[in-house]
Amino acid sequence: MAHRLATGGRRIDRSRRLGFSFDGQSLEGVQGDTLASALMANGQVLMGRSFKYHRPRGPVTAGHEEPNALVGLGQGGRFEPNARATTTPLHEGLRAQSQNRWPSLKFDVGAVNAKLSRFLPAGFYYKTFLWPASFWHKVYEPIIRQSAGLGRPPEGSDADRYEHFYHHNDVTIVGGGVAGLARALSEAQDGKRVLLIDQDDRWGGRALTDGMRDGATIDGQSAETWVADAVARLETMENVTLRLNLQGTGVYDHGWMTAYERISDHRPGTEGPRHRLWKIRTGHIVTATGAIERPLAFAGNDLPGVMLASAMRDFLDDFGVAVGSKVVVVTNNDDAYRTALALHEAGVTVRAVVDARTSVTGALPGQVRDAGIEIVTGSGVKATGDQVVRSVELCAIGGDGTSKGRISCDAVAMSGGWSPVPHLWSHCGGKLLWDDARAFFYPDANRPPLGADGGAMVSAEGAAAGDLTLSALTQGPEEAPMRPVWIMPEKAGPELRTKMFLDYQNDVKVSDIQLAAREGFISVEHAKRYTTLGMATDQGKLSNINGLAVLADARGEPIPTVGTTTFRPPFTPISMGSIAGEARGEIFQPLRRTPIHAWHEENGADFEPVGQWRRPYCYLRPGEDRHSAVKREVLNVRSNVGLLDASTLGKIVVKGPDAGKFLDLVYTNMMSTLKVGRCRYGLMCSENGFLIDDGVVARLSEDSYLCHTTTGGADRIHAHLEEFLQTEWWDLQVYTANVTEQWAQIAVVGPNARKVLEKLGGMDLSKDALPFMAWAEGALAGIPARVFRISFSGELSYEVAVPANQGRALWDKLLEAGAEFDIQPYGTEGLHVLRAEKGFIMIGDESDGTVIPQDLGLNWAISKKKDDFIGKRGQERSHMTDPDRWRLVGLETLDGSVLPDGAYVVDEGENANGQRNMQGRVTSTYYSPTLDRGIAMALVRRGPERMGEVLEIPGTDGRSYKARICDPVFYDKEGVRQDV
Amino acid sequence: MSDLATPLNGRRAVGYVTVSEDAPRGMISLRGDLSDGGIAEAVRAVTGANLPEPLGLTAGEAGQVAWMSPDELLLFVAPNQTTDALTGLRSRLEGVHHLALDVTDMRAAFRLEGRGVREVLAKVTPVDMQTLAPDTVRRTRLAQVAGAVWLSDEETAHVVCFSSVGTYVFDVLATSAAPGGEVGVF
Amino acid sequence: MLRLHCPNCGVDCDETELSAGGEAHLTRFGPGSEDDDFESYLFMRKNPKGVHFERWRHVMGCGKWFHAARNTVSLRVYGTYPAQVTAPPEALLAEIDAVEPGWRNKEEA
Amino acid sequence: MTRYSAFAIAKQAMRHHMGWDRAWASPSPKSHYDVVIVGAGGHGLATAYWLGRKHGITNVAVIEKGWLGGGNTGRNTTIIRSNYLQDPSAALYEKSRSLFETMSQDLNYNVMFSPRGVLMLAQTEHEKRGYLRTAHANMLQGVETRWIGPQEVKRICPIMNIDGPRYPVLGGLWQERAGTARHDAVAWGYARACSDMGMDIIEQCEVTGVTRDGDKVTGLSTTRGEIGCGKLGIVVAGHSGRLAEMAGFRLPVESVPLQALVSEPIKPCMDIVVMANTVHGYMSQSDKGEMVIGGGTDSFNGYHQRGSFHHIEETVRALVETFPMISRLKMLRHWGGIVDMTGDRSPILSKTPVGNCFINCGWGTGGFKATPGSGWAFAELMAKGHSPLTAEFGMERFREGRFIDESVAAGVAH
Ligand SMILES: Cc1cc2nc3c(=O)[nH]c(=O)nc-3n(C[C@H](O)[C@H](O)[C@H](O)COP(=O)(O)OP(=O)(O)OC[C@H]3O[C@@H](n4cnc5c(N)ncnc54)[C@H](O)[C@@H]3O)c2cc1C
Ligand SMILES: NC(=O)c1ccc[n+]([C@@H]2O[C@H](COP(=O)([O-])OP(=O)(O)OC[C@H]3O[C@@H](n4cnc5c(N)ncnc54)[C@H](O)[C@@H]3O)[C@@H](O)[C@H]2O)c1
Ligand SMILES: Cc1cc2nc3c(=O)[nH]c(=O)nc-3n(C[C@H](O)[C@H](O)[C@H](O)COP(=O)(O)O)c2cc1C
Ligand SMILES: [Zn+2]
Repeated sequence: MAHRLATGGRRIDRSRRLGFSFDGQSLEGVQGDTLASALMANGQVLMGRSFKYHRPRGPVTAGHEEPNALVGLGQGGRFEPNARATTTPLHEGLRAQSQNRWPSLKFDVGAVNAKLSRFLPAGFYYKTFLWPASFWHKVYEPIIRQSAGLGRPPEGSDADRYEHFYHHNDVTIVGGGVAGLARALSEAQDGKRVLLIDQDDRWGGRALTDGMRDGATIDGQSAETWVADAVARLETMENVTLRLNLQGTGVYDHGWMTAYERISDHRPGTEGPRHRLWKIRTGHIVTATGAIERPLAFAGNDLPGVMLASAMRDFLDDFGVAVGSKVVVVTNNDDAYRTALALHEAGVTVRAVVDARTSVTGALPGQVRDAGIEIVTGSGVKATGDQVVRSVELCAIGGDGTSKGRISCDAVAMSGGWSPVPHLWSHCGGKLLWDDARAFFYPDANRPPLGADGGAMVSAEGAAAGDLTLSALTQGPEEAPMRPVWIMPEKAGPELRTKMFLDYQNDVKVSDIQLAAREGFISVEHAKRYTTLGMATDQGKLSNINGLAVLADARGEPIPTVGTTTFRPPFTPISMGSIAGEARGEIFQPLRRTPIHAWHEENGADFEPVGQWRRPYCYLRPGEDRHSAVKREVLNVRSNVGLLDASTLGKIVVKGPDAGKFLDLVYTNMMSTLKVGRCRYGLMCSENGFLIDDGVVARLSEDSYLCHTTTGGADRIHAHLEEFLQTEWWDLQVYTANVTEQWAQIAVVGPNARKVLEKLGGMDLSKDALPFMAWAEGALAGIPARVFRISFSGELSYEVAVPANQGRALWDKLLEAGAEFDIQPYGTEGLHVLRAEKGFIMIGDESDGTVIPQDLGLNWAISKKKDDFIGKRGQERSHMTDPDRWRLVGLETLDGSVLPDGAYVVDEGENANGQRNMQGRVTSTYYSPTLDRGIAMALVRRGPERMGEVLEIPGTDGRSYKARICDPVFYDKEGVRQDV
Repeated sequence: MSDLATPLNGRRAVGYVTVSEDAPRGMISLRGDLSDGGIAEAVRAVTGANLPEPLGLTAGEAGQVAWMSPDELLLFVAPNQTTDALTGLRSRLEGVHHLALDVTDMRAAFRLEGRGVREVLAKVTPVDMQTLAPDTVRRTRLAQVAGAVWLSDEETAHVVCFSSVGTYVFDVLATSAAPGGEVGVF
Repeated sequence: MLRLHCPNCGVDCDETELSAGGEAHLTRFGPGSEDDDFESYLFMRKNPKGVHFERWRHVMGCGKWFHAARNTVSLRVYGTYPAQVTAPPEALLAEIDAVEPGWRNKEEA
Repeated sequence: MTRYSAFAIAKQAMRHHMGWDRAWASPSPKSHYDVVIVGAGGHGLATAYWLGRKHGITNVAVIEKGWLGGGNTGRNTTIIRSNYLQDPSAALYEKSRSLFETMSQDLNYNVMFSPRGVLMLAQTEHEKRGYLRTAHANMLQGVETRWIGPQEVKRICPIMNIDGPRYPVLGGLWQERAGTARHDAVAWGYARACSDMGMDIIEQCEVTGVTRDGDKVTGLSTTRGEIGCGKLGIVVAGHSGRLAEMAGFRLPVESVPLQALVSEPIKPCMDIVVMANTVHGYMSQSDKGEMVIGGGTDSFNGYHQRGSFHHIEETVRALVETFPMISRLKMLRHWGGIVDMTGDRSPILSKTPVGNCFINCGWGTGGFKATPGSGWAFAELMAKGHSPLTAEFGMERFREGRFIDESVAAGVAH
């Protein structure tokens, strides 16, 4: 039974006791424990259930590669599913729950799947649940989904915060074992800016457990001394940054890396972020990430208590925890003998070391023999038990599993040899080589991932490079060659093979891989996807090589021919929160505010997002809904005066001797002929001919213009102008500047507009001094201003631009001056209704990226005189000149009702694909408060030629609407109101 | 005075670095051929500062000049001097192809103070904040928006962005500077 | 996550400070041009698996456009150069010849 | 071929599953086929399948440079829907969606088509108007969709935060009979059915050249030798530009990596597919329990199946905002695929300037859902020389300026 020993435990402080709970049961551990070590110290080896068969599982590793010991941690806004107990530091009050079981970890109904496993081989679901067709989604799928999945989903919002951190350096070394430390020293001595990181909370890696045991030395020093010394030296160097608890998670192109820092998981609720995602831009990456031990594939190898040999000695050395009291060690190499020795020294009974090799002669086995521990050679095992391993049966390694005797035990330490950790090396395409003798893939130094300059971007060091024992640095006991063992015993029959687990979490067994191969899923990628090998949360860190070897054997080909699957980031799973970083809540995205934003907020604005701006849709008064507010706002503009915050409209200054020439190229109309002091409405198209923006251009001076764009257009159009200036017509002498935010712009609109402005005083705004489509500069109420007489509502209208920081002051003054005229602000919806009543088009409504100005009856704004403008050639193509194009008209319903948004005009019959023929669509539809009925604009096939025709427009509401084609200008057709 | 209004009314947040809206400054954007001696002369006349090298920031008795791009400078002058400076520039550059505009109101400016200024900025910009030399101006990305950053000394940094996203940038910086977030590597 | 050197301001830009502008050195065809040429200007791209000349804008920095020669498979960057040219500089082409012998033939095929 | 059924499994269970056949044969190439399809992705295989099933053409080879289904078919987020705006697209995708409904039975292979419903979220007024437009168009196109309000959104997807704060949910376009399928199984099921009809599926065989006699295609050079063909269908997604170049014509496509990611598996918490275009992200939960999340494309040409991390970041940020609970889930893996984008982002199913050579490409970020329909229609085009479903998808449309632009109503593809 697992227990804490009376002494030992390099990482723990026995004097500091920590209370925690597991599945509601209160337990105690000590400072320095992981959840896994603390549970085992309490005798709890069973920690979870596997994915498919719900088999009982305990930890098989002591680290980041753990596939089994996954738990739910914390509660409420701090709950996290699928946390690895082996890397979860224990803290006071920690609450953990086991997963994927019901009703309890010990008695799980889902475990019936294990009993039925014979009927549930790899990919069984592709072959069944076929009839009746509807049953898949309604019956089978829900059952499968419920039984699959692991942890419980978190609920609600995350209580923690996250952040990012950019780091730049010359060399980033991932892994602070002896190899990483040594490389850091040499790089630092070369004067490089070095970042050395390790996912663990201490430096030294495996050398501290393994190196200390057999008296190995590094540079003549003990491992502990060497590590302490190296760290001390690095700490004094200015050009070195050392970070623990920081995991290298992904290697990306051009020397970019992510690293994952867990800051407060072990002290939840404290100030500061939970995780920090590092974004590292580095000159070179060194992976010194060590090696991972491989399990052995014997029947029953997934029973709780069966564990990697290195993990077992880690629990012993680091935490003073023995996984069992009677242990059998099963191995094919010398390293596992260290575990036997460690256990023996700690007073744990080692019942035997079972070694697959027929002759065992090395130094470490010698020490084991000397300790009086039996070594059974040329043998393998099969483990039996229920919720914990109870015994092993011995068999000949080359045989079919016939029992040679039984040894009772409560833990099994297994070692199938070690594999370098190649993940980071491989993320960006680093290639691997196969080493037959040591049976592992290791980085091929001649085919590294390449950086931006074509040079090697990553190198591997130490065990990660395949130099498991750091031969150049360390002097330790000679180790005899291992014997690759992929199936134990080698001639095991089907009965045994269905109990040999490769992928623990996903329950992929030797038999599954063999089945996949039999069915033709012989590509390693097919085998992976067919069996789910390596697709669990450990991403095959333990299972992949063993799985490959079984597949290679089934194909009768060497392992390197089969190859590996693709390594992808992250190295271990990282929180979504850390990826999103600080971007949540208020700062999820920039929210752009006009200078008058605060007023809107305080005065009932019902906002709508427009790009990253928020514009008032309307202003709700007590008791009003949107509809009545919009109606009030519109009527007030038509009869009194309204106020619109138009600050978001784009404003681009274009200046230079060639400014006119340039604008003639980017607008469809002629701008060079515009007079100083005057304004002109202009259209811009893409090279495809499609309308992309519109707005009023004011000529500021002989050589400068101010171009207004739509709200969404400001940045886009500025970029469009700069692109052509810089990359196509760079000989033109023109400068542009996007001054959108320099100006607050307020539209004062309605019959009383002039009266209100005149009250402010400072400028002559009479019809003669400032006629329609003119602009003037001056000061209003003492605020410097530009006043444009332009109108998007058909009313007498002034747009007043003032420096942004004085925008709010102007707004306040206008409200004050306008009070006697019942001045009211209006929102974007009112704006839309007002312009629709006048038949003015709206970019994004009448245009949608496929519409050319000609479709909208805007030919008057397309110069015939110009040789060229952007879009002219595009508009000459056959489809653009097709007389059958849908063109803009007005629609009035016969009964005055409002047409539904987005509705289509149907035509007779169906097309070749059985779809109802269409002949047009509604582009804008509103209730017009001014006319008290529905009005709409539409694009209709040959529309303008069909005035008066009645069309049929079916709604999704089941009604069919009838509407007559009419002029799109519904109100004040002569345009007298705006020109007063 | 109303023309000294700033987009955030002087907001301030105290964390392990203090983030505050900078005192008002006049800002002028000047575009032109920087190799044309006339520009350098005009700039010197209104600010007292020499033309900066690429990415540089120079100072004179009447203002500072930041290099923005090969054909663009940003001039900082006292807030009540903007109009004069602009007039000065324009008259001196009469006949020279250029563009000079008052851009004071379209920018928000922040000051970061404390030992961790480099680190706080390193949370929001991909610029190498560890090595950025004082008076080097980097136009870059600040979290999700564009902006410019520079250090005037080891414990003072400056950030300029568009005024519509001033609140956003302030909040991002304040969050980055919040206690408990110390990284401690620079 | 690319890093490209902006020849306009001298900064080594992070990809997130840039915006991509597609294939470089296209010839603009305007009114009066052949359908073929116009179609080709707007739509037909080399889209090579290998050496690619392309346009970038240092949008979060100096705002200027520039050109880059980049490999679309290895992402290797051979160099960047100003936007105001209609063909890559000869020196750069020679450099590419040195590391990717024969790439021009592929280009013409 | 052994038919698959629960009974067959039970029978095999007694024999330790030793008696299963290969799902598809792995022959060496013959010297000539009536039709050769290049690319054993879903579309290539579906084309071969319908050539046999519907047009009786079975002397067919499907040539694949890697392992079948290993292109975008094997790396997509499996969203299947047909609520497209434009008539030609709606027709093609709806045909496809309806074929998914019976695919498992047709192929005797459970592709796990799960009509769990796809919701396209509207978070701005503009987006809402776009979806209302689509709803009207769909009604006339015979595609069942409807607009639903925020409360119903919350009811069918409780983990969603509909109250913003930034982009409150205004409702969404709901297609109840849309959903997901097991992407790999689609390829495997077709491969098995094609193999069963006697077609040759030749993996690990890269096409390196196209042989022509005058302006007609006559065969292919491959890494496994020369192969002659009567007709050639190019169905290679991100590699279409390369193949077109070999055949001697140009294509209006660019190849860019598109990314996706999955979380660790959790118990069922989301029964529908949600696409949130304003914030740029989409998510569903697989039968195994991972949250399957689609990201954005790089904005520059690339043939590396990775993509840039900041697109992952942007997507995750958006989804954490929309589904706050995923913040404490962990990302398990992310990857990329090379998608082929056309000038209007709609596919090309077309004859080419080269005789006997047909091209099916340009599916960009959203062609998995089209797999069966694309195969159906392309087979018809190849067999008969025309198909009503492909009529509008010819490559000449770019020259004419006749776009099939799906982005106009709202948002992205997938
Ligand atoms: C991340 C991602 C998410 C996506 N999400 C969705 C989604 O949710 N819904 C949706 O509908 N669509 C989605 N898509 C798009 C969808 O995956 C593709 O449109 C679809 O799979 C394309 O199928 P295909 O058969 O045309 O291409 P592929 O599956 O890519 O097949 C093409 C095949 O051609 C082979 N080939 C290439 N060159 C050669 C050669 N020279 N010789 C021989 N063989 C060659 C390739 O190896 C490949 O196997 C997504 C794509 C990606 C990358
Ligand atoms: N005898 C054997 O067969 C055998 C096998 C394996 C290891 N060893 C011993 O292991 C040591 C090898 O030294 P080494 O330095 O190469 O490896 P190591 O295992 O000692 O160190 C690797 C370090 O990298 C860290 N790491 C791994 N992945 C990481 C990531 N993604 N991000 C951050 N940190 C990460 C680990 O926490 C560890 O500290 C030697 O002492 C050797 O004797 C021996
Ligand atoms: C819908 C879907 C679900 C996936 N689920 C998993 C998963 O649970 N575990 C996993 O490791 N990978 C999963 N993947 C990713 C694949 O492992 C793989 O990354 C992807 O198919 C691309 O292939 P590549 O990484 O080999 O290039 C999934 C992929 C898709 C398309
Ligand atoms: Zn630059």
